[in-house]
Amino acid sequence: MSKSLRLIVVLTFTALFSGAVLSVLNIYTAPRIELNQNQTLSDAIGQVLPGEKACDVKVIDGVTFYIGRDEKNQPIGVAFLAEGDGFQSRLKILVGMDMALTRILKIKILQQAETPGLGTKIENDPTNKTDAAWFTNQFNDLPVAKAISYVKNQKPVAAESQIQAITGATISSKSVVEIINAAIAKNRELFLKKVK
Amino acid sequence: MEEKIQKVPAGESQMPKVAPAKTSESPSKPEKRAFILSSSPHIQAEEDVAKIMRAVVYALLPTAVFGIYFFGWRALVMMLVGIAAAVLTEALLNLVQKKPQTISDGSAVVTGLLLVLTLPPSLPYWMIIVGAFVAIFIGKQLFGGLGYNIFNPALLGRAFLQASFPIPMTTWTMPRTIDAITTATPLGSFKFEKTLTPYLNLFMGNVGGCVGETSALAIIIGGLFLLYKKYADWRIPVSYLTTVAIFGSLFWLINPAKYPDPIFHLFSGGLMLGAFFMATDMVTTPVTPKGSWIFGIGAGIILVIIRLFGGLPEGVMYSILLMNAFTPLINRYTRPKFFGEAKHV
Amino acid sequence: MSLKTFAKGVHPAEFKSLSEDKPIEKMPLPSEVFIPLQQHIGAPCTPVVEKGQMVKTGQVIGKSGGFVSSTIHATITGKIKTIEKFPHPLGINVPMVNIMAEGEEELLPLENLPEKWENASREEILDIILRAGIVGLGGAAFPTQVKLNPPKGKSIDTFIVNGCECEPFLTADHRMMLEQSQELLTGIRIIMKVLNVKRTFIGIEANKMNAVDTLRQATKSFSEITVVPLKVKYPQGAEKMLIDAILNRHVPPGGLPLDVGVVVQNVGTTIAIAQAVTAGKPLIERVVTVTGDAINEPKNVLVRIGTSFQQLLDFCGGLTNNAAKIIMGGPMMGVAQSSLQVPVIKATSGIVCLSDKYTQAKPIYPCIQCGNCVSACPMNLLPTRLARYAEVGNLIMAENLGILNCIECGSCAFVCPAHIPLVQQIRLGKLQINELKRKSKSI
Amino acid sequence: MVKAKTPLYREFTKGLWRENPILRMVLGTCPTLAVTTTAINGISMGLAVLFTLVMSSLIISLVRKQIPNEVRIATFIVIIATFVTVADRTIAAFWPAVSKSLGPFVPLIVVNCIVLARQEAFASKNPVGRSVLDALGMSVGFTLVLLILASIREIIGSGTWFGMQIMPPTYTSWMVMVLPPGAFLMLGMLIAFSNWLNAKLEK
Repeated sequence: MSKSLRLIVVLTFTALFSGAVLSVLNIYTAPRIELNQNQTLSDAIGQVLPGEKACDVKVIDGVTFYIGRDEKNQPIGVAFLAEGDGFQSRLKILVGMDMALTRILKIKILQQAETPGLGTKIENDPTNKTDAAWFTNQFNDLPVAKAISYVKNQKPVAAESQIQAITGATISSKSVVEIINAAIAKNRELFLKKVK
Repeated sequence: MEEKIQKVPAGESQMPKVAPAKTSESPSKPEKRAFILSSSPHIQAEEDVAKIMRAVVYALLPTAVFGIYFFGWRALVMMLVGIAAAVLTEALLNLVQKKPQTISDGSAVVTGLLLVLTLPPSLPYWMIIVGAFVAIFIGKQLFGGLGYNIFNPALLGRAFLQASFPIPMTTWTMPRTIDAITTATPLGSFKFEKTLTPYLNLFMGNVGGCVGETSALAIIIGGLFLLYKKYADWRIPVSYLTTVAIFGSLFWLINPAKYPDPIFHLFSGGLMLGAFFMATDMVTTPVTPKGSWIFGIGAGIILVIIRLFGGLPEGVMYSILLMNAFTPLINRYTRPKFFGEAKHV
Repeated sequence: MSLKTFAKGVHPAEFKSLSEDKPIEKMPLPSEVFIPLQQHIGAPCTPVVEKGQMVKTGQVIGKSGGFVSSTIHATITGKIKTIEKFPHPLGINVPMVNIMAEGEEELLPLENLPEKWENASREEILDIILRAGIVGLGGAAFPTQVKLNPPKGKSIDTFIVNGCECEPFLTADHRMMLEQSQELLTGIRIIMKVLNVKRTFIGIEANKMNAVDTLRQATKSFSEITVVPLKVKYPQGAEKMLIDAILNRHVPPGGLPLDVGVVVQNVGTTIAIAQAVTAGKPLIERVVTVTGDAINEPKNVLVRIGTSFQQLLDFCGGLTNNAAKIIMGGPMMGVAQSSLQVPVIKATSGIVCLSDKYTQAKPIYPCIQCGNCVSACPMNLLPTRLARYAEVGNLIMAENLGILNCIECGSCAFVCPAHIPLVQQIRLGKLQINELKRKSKSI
Repeated sequence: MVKAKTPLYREFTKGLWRENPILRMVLGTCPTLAVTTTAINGISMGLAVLFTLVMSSLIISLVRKQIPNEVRIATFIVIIATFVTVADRTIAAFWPAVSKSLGPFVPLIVVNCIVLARQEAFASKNPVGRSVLDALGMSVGFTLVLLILASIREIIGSGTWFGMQIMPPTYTSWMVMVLPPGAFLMLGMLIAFSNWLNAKLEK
């Protein structure tokens, strides 16, 4: 066997071996991975739209809206993804709102890599023993007729669309508020015009 | 010339040594005395590292007194804790490494005091001890001790605390309040709430902030004393503050609503303390005059960028630490031209 | 009007009041002298006398050993006891002629002097200077006839008399300017003739304003001679600094004053030239400032070369009990002595006796990068870096940073708050580099 | 070529201490620094490397005589990449939470120098048994250091260990430990400590 032929043969076999292993792997793992991802999303939608049993997906001008329906198939709210830059990472927030987009039902942080122990409190605050998700919970049933604002060192007034910023993570808190405000402002018009 | 050198072999004569009196070749009534041999020069200016360190402590006294006035006796205890922790750490490390004791040079006292002056007045004592330990251990002794460290030890200790305990490190109390009402620093309230603090308060120090950073007046008094004694290079505070003022007003002129004015820049936060006491730390700043200008200008630009565009309200610490890292490079590229190198006839 | 000066430098306390008002005293002849056969930079002299021989003052005992060399004379009348190695104030033992005083003191003047120096040729005068054994008396001891004879192609336009005496304590030049202004003037005129220059500056630090006035008076009728008071700053008397201060010319690194068209001579040297050329007096004696806080009677003394320090100090009342350090030269660049048996040589500008008050060992700290040395170095070097590189043996970096430009003035070590022996470390580095260069040349 | 005289158990133990990839050879510092914020991350990463390294060493040692010198690196990389992908996809399929927190660092095992270095330096020159033992030793050594580093960082930085609260509730977390500077600091300290210990042991 000539030298170059041998090189080709060996590399081919290696590639074939690799391809075979990966094909088999894919058969077993791909469905599960897809399932995991869908599960994550549908779990999240279920969380931000309490009482959701089924969900329609509507794409309007490139924005995906998830319209949740209850067991009577009545629409109970709409969820969409709000995305933007946080303090040091990209934030992806799923926002659940009523159908008129005047009130937030619930929000959920899908992705963040903020400063561990500080910015990460937007998702999970282990120092708060009673409610680790106190930050996102502030958005529960928050009226958003006007833009959300944040306050520091004082009690927020929910009726005034205020929330409390996290001490030491003002930028992350501010980012969440701004991302949500921007997404609502943009989507409200889009959604109300096209859907109703 | 050569003979001169052979007389005092270098290395041996670090310390003046006593030479034996010559006897054999004495032609007439030999003087039976031993004289000290050492290399020239035989007289020295009355300067001393320990003396410089003492002067820095004296220069910090007004700032410390204002700190105690505004933040109460707790501030004094904090200073004592910080100094004690820094000195003890150095003594202990020397002991463990079996090195000669170096605490008498006074640099640990300066580091401990400076560290506390940059800390919030409500910080727990044990965190001060941690900060002082890190400042001395990682900031200084790991590099080989005084003179070999790259970064300002006090700032390094503070950076460690800031990274470790971000919440206590950003919790401020109102000056002259008994039960520590939390407040925001002028920079913080500008950055997050867009409110300005009255200039007089900024200047006197009657605002929220670190123990020794609030009163521009006290710092300037001490700083001028240091400059007068020539224990700080005047070029650094001048270039640092001027750059901040110019660069800051540039943005202010572009958009006065969004960016603060230069006076606010100058007198808020830790800039004064940083400019007079941190950026002038001899060990970690350039030795050449041109280098000092570059250091100050660089730190000023970094500071304004952090304050206006960064996530943090304050950037003095990082602006100086970053420039510390550049100091060896600056030294290398700002070597003065040899006498006669540039200009001949 | 602000006084002329150079950039950087230091300002040590002056201590000149100890002796500046003391007129020059002539010391009685010593009972014996030790005359080193090398007292100048360059080739040593070859002895032309023998043990046991009788010599008269001014008799040549050592002949020039090369182009860069000088002449050595007997400085007292007497009998040569021995020619052996004895301790020299610059260290190591060197061959010396030991003369015991004997018989009537008698001075042999130089021969073949011109009737009037104004009519003598340049070569004649240079020859007299060589035969008179005149070398730079400021401390460098460079043979003067060589310095006054620049190589072809170098044009000299200015002569500068160095009357700065910037070293603390020393006052010999100061006294000479006051007391021997006429001889100084004659010396200047002789040198101007030799160099064929049209202008002369006399640079004097402003702490000697009486000397400035005296010399201004003396040179009133010579428009080409200007007396320039200079700012009191060390090392104002270093040639390169002096030229910078007066003419604003910078001698290039590795260069000599003649590269910028200047010749500098010390006050004492200029006077010695006048005495040799007009009176035939060889260089057998010089003015030495004996001063310091550890000598009982600080004085300016005219003393024969070869007199031992011991005899000279005894003439000045002897040392106090707390004397701790004896320095030949000034305290900034002088050399500490271990013994008082060493003789006064042509380069001995002063003997500074310091008490233990000045010699307490100061703690040496690590360098804190304060930059004081950088602000002090008149040669614009980075002394702390040079010393560090020399210490760790990184000679390449040391040379790149210009270690060879160092004039060892001591300004850096003077201001160093960490008391690092900068000059010593730099000197060692220079020595090693020169050693390497010599080796690579010889291969 | 083959160090026949070395006892078999030595092939395993050398990776634990004497030739420990992190402490003594300072290899693979990228995942070491990046993922050791929690003990669970550290050990997951270690196990992923263990799987990749052992499998790659096994295969490469088996076919070592067939691989021509000219394409050996390419072959190694393909084989390593295969097993890295297997590990990555498996974690993604069965432990999505771990997969999320390890982020891109599992796929990056491909370029982890420890894995490639063992193939080049050992598996391609030694019989299967020794190669697998070597791979096991190296990856166990790697995992152990990761676990130690991650445990220290998690305990000091978050007050927890494998997610369990182990510090008293009053404990203030040292945030710096879970940040990159803390990683550098602790790794430096660990290496310094191991050097010190090594010097002591050798005496």
